[in-house]
Amino acid sequence: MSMREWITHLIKLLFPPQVLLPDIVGIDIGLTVGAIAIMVYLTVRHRWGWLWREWLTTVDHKKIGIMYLIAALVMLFRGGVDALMIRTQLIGPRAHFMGAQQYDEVFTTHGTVMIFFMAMPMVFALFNAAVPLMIGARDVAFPRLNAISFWIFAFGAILLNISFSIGGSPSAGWMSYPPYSELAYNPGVGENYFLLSLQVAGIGTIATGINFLVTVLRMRAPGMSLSKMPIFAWSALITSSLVLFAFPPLTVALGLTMLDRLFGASFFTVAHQGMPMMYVNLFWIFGHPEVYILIMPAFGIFSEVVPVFSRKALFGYEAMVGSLLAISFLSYGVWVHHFFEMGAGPGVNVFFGLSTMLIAIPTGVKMFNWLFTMWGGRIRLTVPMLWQLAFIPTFVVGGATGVMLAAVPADYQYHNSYFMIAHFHNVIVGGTVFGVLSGMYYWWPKMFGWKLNQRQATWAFAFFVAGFWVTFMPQYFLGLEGMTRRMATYPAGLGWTSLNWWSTMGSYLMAVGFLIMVYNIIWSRLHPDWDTTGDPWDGRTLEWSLPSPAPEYNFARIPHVRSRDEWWAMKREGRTDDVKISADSVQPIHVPRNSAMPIMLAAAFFVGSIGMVFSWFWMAILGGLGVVAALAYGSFADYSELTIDAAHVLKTEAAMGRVDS
Amino acid sequence: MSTTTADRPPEFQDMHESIRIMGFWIFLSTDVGLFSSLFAVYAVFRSRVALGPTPHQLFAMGPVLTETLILLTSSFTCSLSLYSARMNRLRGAVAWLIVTLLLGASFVTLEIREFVADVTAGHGWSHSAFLSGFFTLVGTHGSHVTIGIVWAVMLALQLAMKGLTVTNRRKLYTFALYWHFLDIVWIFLFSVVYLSGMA
Amino acid sequence: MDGEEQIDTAPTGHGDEVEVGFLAPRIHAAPFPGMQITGYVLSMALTLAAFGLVAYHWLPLSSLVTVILVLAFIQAALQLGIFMHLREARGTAWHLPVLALALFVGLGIVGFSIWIMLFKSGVS
Amino acid sequence: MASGRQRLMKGLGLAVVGLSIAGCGSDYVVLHPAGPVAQSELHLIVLSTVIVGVVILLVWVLWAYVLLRFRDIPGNQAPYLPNWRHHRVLEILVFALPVVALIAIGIPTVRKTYALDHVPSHHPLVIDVTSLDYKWVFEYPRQHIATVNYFYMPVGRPVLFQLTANSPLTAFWVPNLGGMEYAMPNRVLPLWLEATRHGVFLGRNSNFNGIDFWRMTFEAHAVSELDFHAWVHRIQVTKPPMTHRDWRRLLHRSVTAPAAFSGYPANTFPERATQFTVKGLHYIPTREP
Ligand code: HEA
Ligand code: HEA
Ligand code: CUA
Ligand SMILES: [Cu+2]
Repeated sequence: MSMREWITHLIKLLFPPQVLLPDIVGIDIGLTVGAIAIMVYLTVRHRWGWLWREWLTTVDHKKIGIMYLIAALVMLFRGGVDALMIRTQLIGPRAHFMGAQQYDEVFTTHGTVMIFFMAMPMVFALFNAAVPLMIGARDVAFPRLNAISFWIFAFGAILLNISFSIGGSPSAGWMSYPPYSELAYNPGVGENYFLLSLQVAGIGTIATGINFLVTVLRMRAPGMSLSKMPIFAWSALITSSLVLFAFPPLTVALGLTMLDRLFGASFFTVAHQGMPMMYVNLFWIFGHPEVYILIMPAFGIFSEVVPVFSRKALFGYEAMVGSLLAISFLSYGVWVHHFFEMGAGPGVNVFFGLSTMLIAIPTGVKMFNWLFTMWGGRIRLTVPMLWQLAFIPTFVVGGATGVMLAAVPADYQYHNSYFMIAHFHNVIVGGTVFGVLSGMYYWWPKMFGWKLNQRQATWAFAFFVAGFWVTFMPQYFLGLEGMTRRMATYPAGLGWTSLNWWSTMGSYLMAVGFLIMVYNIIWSRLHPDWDTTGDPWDGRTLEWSLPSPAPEYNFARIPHVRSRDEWWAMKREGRTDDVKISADSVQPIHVPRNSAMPIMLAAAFFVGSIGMVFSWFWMAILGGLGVVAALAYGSFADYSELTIDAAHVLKTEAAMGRVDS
Repeated sequence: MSTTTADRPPEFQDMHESIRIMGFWIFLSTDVGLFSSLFAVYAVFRSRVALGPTPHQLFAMGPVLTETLILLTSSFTCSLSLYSARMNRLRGAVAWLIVTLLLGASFVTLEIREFVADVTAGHGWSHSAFLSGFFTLVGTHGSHVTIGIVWAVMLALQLAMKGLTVTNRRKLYTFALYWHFLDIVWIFLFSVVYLSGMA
Repeated sequence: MDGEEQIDTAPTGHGDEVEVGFLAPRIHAAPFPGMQITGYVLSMALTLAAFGLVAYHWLPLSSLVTVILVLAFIQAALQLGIFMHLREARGTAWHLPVLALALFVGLGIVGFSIWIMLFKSGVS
Repeated sequence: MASGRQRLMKGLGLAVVGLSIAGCGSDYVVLHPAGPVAQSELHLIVLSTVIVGVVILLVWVLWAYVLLRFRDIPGNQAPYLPNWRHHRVLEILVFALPVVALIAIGIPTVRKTYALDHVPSHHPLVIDVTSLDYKWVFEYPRQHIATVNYFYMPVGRPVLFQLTANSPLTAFWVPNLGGMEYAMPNRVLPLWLEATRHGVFLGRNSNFNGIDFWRMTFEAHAVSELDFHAWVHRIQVTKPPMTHRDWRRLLHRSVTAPAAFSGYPANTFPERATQFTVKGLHYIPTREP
């Protein structure tokens, strides 16, 4: 037996058909057990009150950011386990770790969880953690709405995740094309779960989009004109504007499918002249901007990380901003490249193929500008920078294969094949995931006050990146060998075996990387390396002028911004004392008061959604009334603020050594 | 705590409130996206009538005209409510608001009656893609109006309870934006759906 | 990006606010709601015109729909300008571009969808 | 100009040959075209690969160089330019480079997209294809025969496939012969392919439609014109016609073995798409054969 066969054999021994492999239900049981354990802990330690006051009702963007981060990491684990199950099933021909039905459920959840419940919240975590601080604001524009967004997202995620134990899981793929997703072919409640969880989470996402758009436009510190704004704030602004117009078409696509399924409408059914392709059209009007929603924040993060760890100003700031704008603008006009095969005719295909290719231009400008930023710098190989350095050579491959996909007749051969799977993991993992991980390591000290152990983090990085290449490069070739996506298994003799085997091994390497990352976090928490300076990386933007973590009110004194990279300039010009306050100039500070309304509102949404999923309409109505009640309560209670008095501010700042004497 | 400039509408004098108004505008623009998608669906499905009625057979001029006139008038009374508030006439503001919501309610009632008539005539939305698109587009607008009515009721109560506070002025202002926006959607509805269908 | 330096010293949420008056408000405290009445009359006229065109077949079918749409856009602009105080006060500078973008995207969605769904593939 | 392009095409041709001989085994169906459509698509694939390959290489080299030269290590002699933010020429260059590359990919993309939209023949062989849940039905309207999960086509003659579905959205893909096209309910979409060499080519549904999706394959047999007619004749003589019952059985969600029929009920293939759509999914033929 060759080594390869031997390993395959071993894995098959470890996981006999449909027995041992952690079933999705198993994951749910694990999550439930974990939740119960946490609850027991809270009860024993009498921490419920603390949890409620400090976290569940908080409207502080910093805490909301942390909650987003935790949720995103849990979902990364969940989507990652799905990925491992996919890859294990595909390790060799005719493998039967799962049945076809289960396989369909697994890839559907994998895609849905990763896109909507891992990548999006990860991005929002970093927006929340960093954007208000770097623009010199005390909070986002609508703090309570921010909490509503989070809780709505969280309950949406729960909704999708419980489907596996309660009622049945969706299995029509992450884009859930009709008529397959219609009642005639998909009679269970799984598809309802899919539709409602995305619908609910989508509402929260739109609210976040509005919130950050207004925050960036209206809450900047005096003096920080748009042209002095950090690029990450720019990327938050532009991502938000994409959210605003990408999500409504999704809402419509999902909503109409729901009307078909629950109320007998005829939008995308086969009978009564329904038109399934209209769903596809609407879905991708959303779907394409969505992938840029995922990548723009990563671009923003890299534009912060590169200058800091090259000790050099960003090259071509204006071009960086301009290219973000250009990408977002173009991304509204390319969606047909996901269905060139629908027969819309050469005119349509050529138009959308060329518009797709155009995106390579602004993206290329960004790639080169990062390289030029490093040129003539002094590159420090810290963990955030390592992720950035891995990103460049990786993303350029994924982007370039994207351009190959955009060449219409060529796409006739790539579409729905593993070539396409390879493309998008290449950009999503190599772009978005590398990006948000870079950002996580970068802002971690600011969020938590302690640093992650760099050596462990480097090992995690090495495994993950090596695993990435081993996993996804073979998939390009699988595509050229005619392997299509979503195959529950495949026969031998088509030449797919060894490439698939390597791909599977790669995913195990990524898993090792992820486990080290988790270990890294736990270990570093137990042996904290406190960040006492507030500026562990020798940063350039305003968040590093604050202590880590920042006090509740962020800035005791709002800075007056004079230049781009203001904190860097302060350090160069010896103005760092500007951030200190003097005892006689302290003002009381207003901060928004905690509110139970957001979590109640989201819970009402959840109840209503469960009612819809099972067609228990009394429950749906109950949930709807709950939503109205929560909104009314919020409206009548009026928005309330808490005033932190000057003495308290002074004491807090003094404790951090930030008072001028 | 904000600077007050005398010649600025009261809704904007408080920085928080002015930011909220901007947020509301942004929300309205996402609603533009929502309705555009529904209009796109309707436009594509318009001729897909299967065995059901065509637009020409389904629509009648009378009821649409009535509904339109009612809604336009409510838009006008809504603007009078805001006008009164700016003149610091609380009574007027509340009164015009109530007139607005009554007009809105009669609009919704008429619309529901139309729908019920269609359905009892055997033209339920499951009979063709066109009917599905029609009911959903018009119904989405109608449910927006309904939400607006609930909102107006709460707003009237708050005005009565707390008077013309800065916050209430802002709420009235955003409500007015919402209401006029629905009017704009209706303008496109009767033009694209009804009038083009009857032409 | 330079022009905006003057108008863009935005406030912070809770801090000391820097006041910049741009786009000073036009309407308020007029003793008589003249604007509102004008707007109402105009919108009534436009609406009745559109209905009249259809009811009395005043125009050939080909141009009818176009004319109706033009009337609709005019009326929408009226609503925005007169009733929605589009140009009023602070923040205007931001919601205008966002609305413009919304219009652009909205028209794109409708127009492109119709084009795509024509299925112009023509091998046969 | 023309000769330059010829030379380029020749070079590309060589590259293709090189790839197919040395690069990889015969499993690379996309890289082993058996007809003009796949051939033309392969040209574009190779051309775009070469062009983006150059770009990738450029970025990698620059990346490696920067990384090696500008590390923050003691004694690094490389220049340190903390405020170097702009360079007119460079900025124009990085803008122009992708533009040039995209023009080079874009022009053949446009040409081929239009070219592939027309059957280069007035008398193509017509095959009506219906995808049912987990099987493919091929009907030859001129020859009045029908097959399931396999079909024959003559080498050297364009074939016009008229694709539709009586099932969820599927996609018809024979990588050796050319790229895919959707087969969807309520609509008939045309796709033309041609085989220029003999062989049996594996085709499959490439668009997920349920649990047995991965088993929904078929075989395309490319044979000489003579053999094709012999085959048709054999089917016409030896096989029974498809009955109403047979058709209903095909409509079940199942995977079936290949089969052939001499004749088929009228209207199994929705020539009149409108009629089909009104009745919807479970269309029942009005006439027995
Ligand atoms: C983060 C997410 C992300 C990003 C950033 C991209 C970026 C791009 N994508 Fe990708 N894509 C996806 C996520 C993403 N994609 C997903 C999830 C799918 C499939 C969904 C599904 O079906 O399930 C998909 C599918 C997909 C398709 C459909 C394939 C099919 O279904 O048949 C196409 C086709 O055109 C495409 C093209 C592109 C292009 C041209 C880019 C460009 O933006 C890339 C631009 C970047 C570069 C080009 C690199 C840097 C540039 C230079 C160095 C300059 C010079 C370069 C050249 C001239 C080449 N993508
Ligand atoms: C953000 C988006 C995202 C991300 C990050 C990933 C990450 C990964 N994806 Fe995914 N993928 C999608 C989005 C994403 N994917 C989408 C949208 C689809 C299409 C779905 C559809 O067709 O509908 C898809 C489909 C898809 C397929 C095709 C399935 C098919 O069509 O049949 C495959 C196959 O290899 C795959 C693999 C992987 C792998 C190996 C990773 C890895 O990078 C994962 C790395 C993470 C980990 C490895 C964490 C591991 C967990 C542990 C370490 C825990 C170990 C503990 C125990 C085992 C108890 N993905
Ligand atoms: Cu390449 Cu065979
Ligand atoms: Cu895309």
